Amino acid sequence: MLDRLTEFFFPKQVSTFASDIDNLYFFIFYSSVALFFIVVFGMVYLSIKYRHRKGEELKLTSSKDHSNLLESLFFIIPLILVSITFVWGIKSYLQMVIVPDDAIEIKVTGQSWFWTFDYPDGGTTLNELVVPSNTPVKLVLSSKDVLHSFFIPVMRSKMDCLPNRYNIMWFDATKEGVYDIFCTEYCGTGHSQMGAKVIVMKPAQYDEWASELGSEDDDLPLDELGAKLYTKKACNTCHTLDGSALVGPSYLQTSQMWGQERVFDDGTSSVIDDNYIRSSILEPMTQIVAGYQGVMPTYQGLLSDRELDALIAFLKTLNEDSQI
Amino acid sequence: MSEHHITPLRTYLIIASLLLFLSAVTVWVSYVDLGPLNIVVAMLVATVKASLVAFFFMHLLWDDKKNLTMFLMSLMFFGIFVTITLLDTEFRGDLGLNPEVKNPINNRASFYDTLPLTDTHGHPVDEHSDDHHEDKEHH
Amino acid sequence: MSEHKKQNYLNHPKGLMSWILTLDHKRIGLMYLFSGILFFFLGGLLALVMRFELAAPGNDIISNEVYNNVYTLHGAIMIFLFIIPAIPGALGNILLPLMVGAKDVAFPRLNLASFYIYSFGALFAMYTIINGGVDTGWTFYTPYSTQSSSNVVPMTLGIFIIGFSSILTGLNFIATIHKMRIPGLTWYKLPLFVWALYGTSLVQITATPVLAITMVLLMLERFLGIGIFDPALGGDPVLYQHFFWFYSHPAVYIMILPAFGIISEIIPVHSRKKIWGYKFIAYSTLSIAFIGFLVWGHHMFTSGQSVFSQIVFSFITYFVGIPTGVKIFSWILTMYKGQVSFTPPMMYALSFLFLFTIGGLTGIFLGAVALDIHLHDTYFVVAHFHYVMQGGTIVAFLGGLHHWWPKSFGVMYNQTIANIAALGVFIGFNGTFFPQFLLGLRGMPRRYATYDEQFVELHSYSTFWSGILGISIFIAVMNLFWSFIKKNKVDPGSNPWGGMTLEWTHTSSPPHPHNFEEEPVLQHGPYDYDKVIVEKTYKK
Amino acid sequence: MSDHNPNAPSHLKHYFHDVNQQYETSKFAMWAFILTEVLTFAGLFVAYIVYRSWYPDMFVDAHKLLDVNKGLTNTVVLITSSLTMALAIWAIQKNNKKLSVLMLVATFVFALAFLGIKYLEYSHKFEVGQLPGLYYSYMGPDAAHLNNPHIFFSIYFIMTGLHGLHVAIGMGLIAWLIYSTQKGNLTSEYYTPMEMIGIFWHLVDLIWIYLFPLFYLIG
Repeated sequence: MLDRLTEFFFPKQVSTFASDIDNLYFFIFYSSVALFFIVVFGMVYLSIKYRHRKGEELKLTSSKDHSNLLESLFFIIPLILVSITFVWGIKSYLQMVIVPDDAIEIKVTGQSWFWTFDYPDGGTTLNELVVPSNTPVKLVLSSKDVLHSFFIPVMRSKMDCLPNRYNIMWFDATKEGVYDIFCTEYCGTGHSQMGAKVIVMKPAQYDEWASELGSEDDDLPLDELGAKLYTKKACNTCHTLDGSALVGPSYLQTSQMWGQERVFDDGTSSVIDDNYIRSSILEPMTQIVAGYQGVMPTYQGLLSDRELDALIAFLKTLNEDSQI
Repeated sequence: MSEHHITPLRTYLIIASLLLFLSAVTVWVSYVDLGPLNIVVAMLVATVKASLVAFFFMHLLWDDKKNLTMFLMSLMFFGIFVTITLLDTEFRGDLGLNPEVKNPINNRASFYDTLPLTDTHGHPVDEHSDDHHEDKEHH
Repeated sequence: MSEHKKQNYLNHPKGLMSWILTLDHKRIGLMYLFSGILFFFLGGLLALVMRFELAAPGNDIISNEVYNNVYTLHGAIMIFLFIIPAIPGALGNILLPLMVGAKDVAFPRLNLASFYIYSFGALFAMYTIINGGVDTGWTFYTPYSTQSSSNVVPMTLGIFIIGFSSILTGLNFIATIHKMRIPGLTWYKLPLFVWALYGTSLVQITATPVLAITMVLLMLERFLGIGIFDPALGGDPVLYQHFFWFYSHPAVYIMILPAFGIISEIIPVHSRKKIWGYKFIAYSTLSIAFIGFLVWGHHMFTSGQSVFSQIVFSFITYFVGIPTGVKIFSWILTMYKGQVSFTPPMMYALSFLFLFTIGGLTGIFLGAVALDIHLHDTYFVVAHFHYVMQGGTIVAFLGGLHHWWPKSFGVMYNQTIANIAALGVFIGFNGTFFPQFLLGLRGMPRRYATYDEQFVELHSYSTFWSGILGISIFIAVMNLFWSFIKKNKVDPGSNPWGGMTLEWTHTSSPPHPHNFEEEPVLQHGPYDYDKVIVEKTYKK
Repeated sequence: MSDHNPNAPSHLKHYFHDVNQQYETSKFAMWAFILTEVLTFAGLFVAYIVYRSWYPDMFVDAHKLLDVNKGLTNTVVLITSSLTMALAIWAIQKNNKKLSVLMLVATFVFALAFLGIKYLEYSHKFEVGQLPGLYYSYMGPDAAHLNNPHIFFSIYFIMTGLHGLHVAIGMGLIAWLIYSTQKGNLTSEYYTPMEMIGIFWHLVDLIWIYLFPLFYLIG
């Protein structure tokens, strides 16, 4: 019965300490429900039993206003329940703080509205954390601009990402699958879109994936790779393909104005061509299009040259598709 | 009619001279290098001076004890705020587990890299220029 | 005597100027009451806009930026413009001098000054709304609040000014309670509402200065880049959180202690029974006020604090729950062997007990660090603090309004409509916020304008019931104002519920401009229902 | 309504029983206000302590840029102004109006001297570039190696600035005191305002007693 209840209350238990936390939750839950029924039953019973019957005139009520036994009970029972909760809470908290030594270390960086993950052997992914199952994974969290918070509901763990300091979080995933990651510290306009996925693979699969992390897209043609990068590198969070402006200008509009002048917010302007796209991806702050906020983070080091060409090729294809 | 306690003039003068003397003491002690003890001694002397002012100049000694409790309460809450905040800031990355948590990422503010070196009067000093001494004669 | 009898604080000094420059604590209380209710409705409106936006995933009514402004303003207005200033300001000002037998508060001019400082600060908040809102969350966490281009400075300046108003009110109440009691009214004969106001005022004068200095430092951070809170300049955002929550956790006790006081007044009067464990309730008020200063770190369990401080905060947090538990059990046992009449104030008091118990117990979940790491900044926390703030403080405030309305205005409202509205508030509230516990457990983060498909069902329930809740609260308040209209004016007499504290037994309703004809002499304790029979002057 | 008994002294408010209750209430409320002042400065002292523990050597080196002599003279000036304030109250208790006004004027002058010295210190810092936050530009030989010295000067300017503001407010109150004592409103019967402002002034001195060693004498 307990596990049916767990499904109802909690997301899946994937990390090793998830079940321990759920049991702690149910311990507090059942003792609270018990206390709650005592309160509600006592309230309803007493107020109905001693209600002022119709026509009964006012009388002197009892002067019983304290009983040392009951008072000590009100004090001791909650005290016992609360101290058990505290000890259990701290025991499982220490489990979550002490990181096993053989953990794989992945660096997680939160930026305005997407996550980047740097793997031990050099590869980088955006919005996709790939981890092997049944091996401890240690995440070293930091942020590039404002506070973010890295939350994986199925692992029951969450830690803030601070711009000036590293924070540590670890988990040991037991079940393979794709699960949600949320940002839970308010970080601006795109806070609701700052989700990501954690993909738990078998260790063998993980090693194979990690080894060809850098080169898996060599055979893909440029514009196809660009289309894949459009979602993988979280460009879709701020730039749309259907012409409507979101946080940034729409890619369709950019590709339709290919070769024409585009005016920036400081009055200067430049022709839309390969170099303009390249420099606005690597140093977005230097060329903010008029009417838009300058919030785009730099992709310096997050995109290889081949990926930049792929994005530019993909942009050009938008113009041809729309004319057909 | 007013039965408020009138502090004799002598008390005021003694307390004032004590305060001045203690100020001199605390300055003199600061020149003696006692290492970490310096700050402790400075705070002790300051607390003695502060309590002199509070008890005599502010009449806490002869006033209704409620005022004294109010003043001590303020010091208590100040103490609570300091100690519990330091529980966090001093013990970060504790249990020796996560050294990364202790050290900051980029501690020095970025605008320092662009600041030119200056002389003790705050005028920028260009190391490579030779008219170094002229700056001094300007003022 | 008869001409004299008609003279009361509402009609005696006539003319607008007599209201604007009034020194009468009762009139200042009314001014707080009406401005408080105004801001309450404004905040409530913003809440309904949020709820209808969240009915379905995706931005269907408002965009992300607008949603961020709406939820920030909802939080800031409800907390800084309604709950903290208005409840102690309104009920406290009207009742405190009456309950201690004084003619007025210790410093009437300071009292009026504090109301005008409150309205001056509220002007800044209103300017922020007109000028495009502020989108940093009511907590103004740095470094976002130092970088955000929205009106952070006008809002923080407004809050800084409103802080002084609550400091001055706190000073006034402490001086009045200590020094203005009539002879014979010892501390253990004081009504428990006065104890609650004493605890609230102590917390107000001790915690609010730290909010003031935090807001000043935040403004200086934005203007001069002083680098204390901004990480890019060598500062530490977690230190800002320490400063902010050192005020804001005691602030939640500023919000809840007056509500405890109101409930300690309503239940004995409407069950005509001596309060159970008077000393326990009085001392637990003071112990909550004090322990409230030691536990602020449980708002920052996932912010990267040191493990040692998390353990200390979690340990002390559990000791705040114990005195509250003692209070709730004492209120329930007060009804033992009494004559309980289900009047609207009593209905609100009973629903307070129900809702606040849930709110308090869910706090125990959030106190355990291991669980809080999963539940922090999710909808579980949103549900918890709404159960405690709205289910606790606002339900108790509505109960207090219904309890002292006849005394303050000399008119009786329609009790059946009031009871129905109370039921509507109770059901609507549970419907709105209970699903949010489940949302939080399943990992729905806070402050999200759009969310995943998996949370739609619970959000739609919550939105549906929030409409019911909004309507019921509107009906409850309009029903009270309805009692002003000429044709249904009913004279409740000076003691409609048969209360035994000074404001019931020794003043007419509405009270005389100087409260008492001559200084009252204390004949019995505040809840001596076992010694004296006090007639109810209002027969339904 | 006979609460306005004719023989009550003029300054007794109708909602108080007697003069003593009014005096005790005002003094008690003043001490509650002192509590709020102490806690306002408590926030700044916590910022000082936390940043001193994070940047210990920067604090020690940065404090050498401050002028201890000016700090010491300011301490002496403030202590004497505290003394003259106490003597003013002593004089009015003895109903010696002339001496009381003289002492108040002396307190005012010392306060002015304090602000004057403060002005000198600040102008030197403005000229040299030791300014709070982003305006910091002093990279002299003795400060170029410092790590984020703008934080030290931010805390220095905020704490001494807020303290200076309180000194200025105190001066305004003392000026009002001089005016009303001269006019004869305050006598040995009724001098509560002077005592309240005296308590405020002593608090301002008390805060400086802590500021002086923390900033000037780190050593």
